[in-house]
Amino acid sequence: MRDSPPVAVRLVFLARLREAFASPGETLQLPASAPSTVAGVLDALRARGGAFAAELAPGRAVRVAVNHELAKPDDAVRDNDEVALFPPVTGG
Amino acid sequence: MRDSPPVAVRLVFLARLREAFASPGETLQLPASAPSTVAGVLDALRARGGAFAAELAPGRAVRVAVNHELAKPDDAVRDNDEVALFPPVTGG
Amino acid sequence: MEVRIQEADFDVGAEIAALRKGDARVGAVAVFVGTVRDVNEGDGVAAMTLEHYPGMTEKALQAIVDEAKRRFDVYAMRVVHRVGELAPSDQIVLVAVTSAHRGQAFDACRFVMDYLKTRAPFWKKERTAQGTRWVEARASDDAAAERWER
Amino acid sequence: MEVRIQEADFDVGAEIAALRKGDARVGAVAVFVGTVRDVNEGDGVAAMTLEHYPGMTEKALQAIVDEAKRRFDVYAMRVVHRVGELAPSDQIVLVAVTSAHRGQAFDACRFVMDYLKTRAPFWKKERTAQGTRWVEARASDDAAAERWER
Repeated sequence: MRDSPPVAVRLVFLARLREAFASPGETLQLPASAPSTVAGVLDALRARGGAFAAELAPGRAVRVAVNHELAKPDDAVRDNDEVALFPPVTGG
Repeated sequence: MRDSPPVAVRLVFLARLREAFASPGETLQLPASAPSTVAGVLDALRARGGAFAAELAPGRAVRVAVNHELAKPDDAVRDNDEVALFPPVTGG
Repeated sequence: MEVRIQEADFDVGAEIAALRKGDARVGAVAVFVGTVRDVNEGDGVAAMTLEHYPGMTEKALQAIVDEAKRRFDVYAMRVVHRVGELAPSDQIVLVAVTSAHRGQAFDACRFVMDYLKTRAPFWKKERTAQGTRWVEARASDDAAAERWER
Repeated sequence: MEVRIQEADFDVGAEIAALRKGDARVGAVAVFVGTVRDVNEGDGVAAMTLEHYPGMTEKALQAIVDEAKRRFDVYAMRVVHRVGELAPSDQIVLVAVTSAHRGQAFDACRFVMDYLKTRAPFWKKERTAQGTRWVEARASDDAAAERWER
């Protein structure tokens, strides 16, 4: 257990993930044991099992944006950040 | 002197060359001693001196088309061919 | 506006005219228009829905345009991307660039499209005779974007 | 007509629409428009005259289009080139290409422009404050065309 303050992020699910999770988003309270990173958020979601475990399984291509900027697994997330999860983009 | 039949080509002068030669073109009877090639035509014109010698001097960039196809110095010219002389193109 | 996201169609001629207007330095205009194909992955496409991520989309496109301006010697750029319901032959995206010379205009236009295809948050969902499906990203698009990193 | 030479101006939007018309296979349209710059080689350009070689010009442009169709996977192409008197900002040339995918459309469009710049018999004469002068060919245009030979 760590002493860092609690971190809650505003999740946004887009495109296929919005449909798979049957939700446009939610607020996620990161477990106190989880690192405050993009990877920590993904791990917390995978731990739920079901569609979350399936869609976010290692090897599935998932992109993450933190506050509208593309982010990598090690990038930090802070309290109240907007964290969006989506498949590789297909516009243009 | 050779026995080949006489060769006359229809010269077309374009752009800067039309102005330098003060003519849109003419019919040129190749000298019997001249090779029936693009180079032969250019040599015959250079031999006139003046603007022809200046504009067609070795090192000046001159393009030649025979019957509307870009041609090289060794390409043959035949009787009644249309032989156009012009500077490098600058369209587009 | 250099970047626009809209449901409405756009007029390519009018967009180009607006981009060029009043700038007689321009010698080259490179334009790309992406359109809905009636066949994808071998299946007939009856309709398409374009979803995006409001809030991020504008920023992502503007960042791509700004990067293109840093890399290439261009005067003006414009990106218009549609969202919502589209039919085959409909216009999806416009990228237009003005420059003094064609090489820079072509490069900047292609750069924007290659980055847009891999970094701008749009997703296509197709309706075919077999039902609806999300379009899968192409490895060739990643490769095209990576060419600019070398 | 895939190739046109004319004194009149052209309507980019209408040309693109005509090129795409009825072909829902198209997913990519690449377009280039060349325009008269008001400055060249450091001097102000008041007007320009475009001369060509009637009879050869159409054949040269068609040969370039045919070669592009052999090299690239494209559906339709159009080249329109103006001749006669032009002013700064006037449109000079249009090249438009349709394809299923953007890479082939961009490549074919750029190929046609690069070859046109070195192989199509057009010549520009500029009017500046110092009088009229024939525009000199650029070494960079030869280099651009030669890239396609490698």
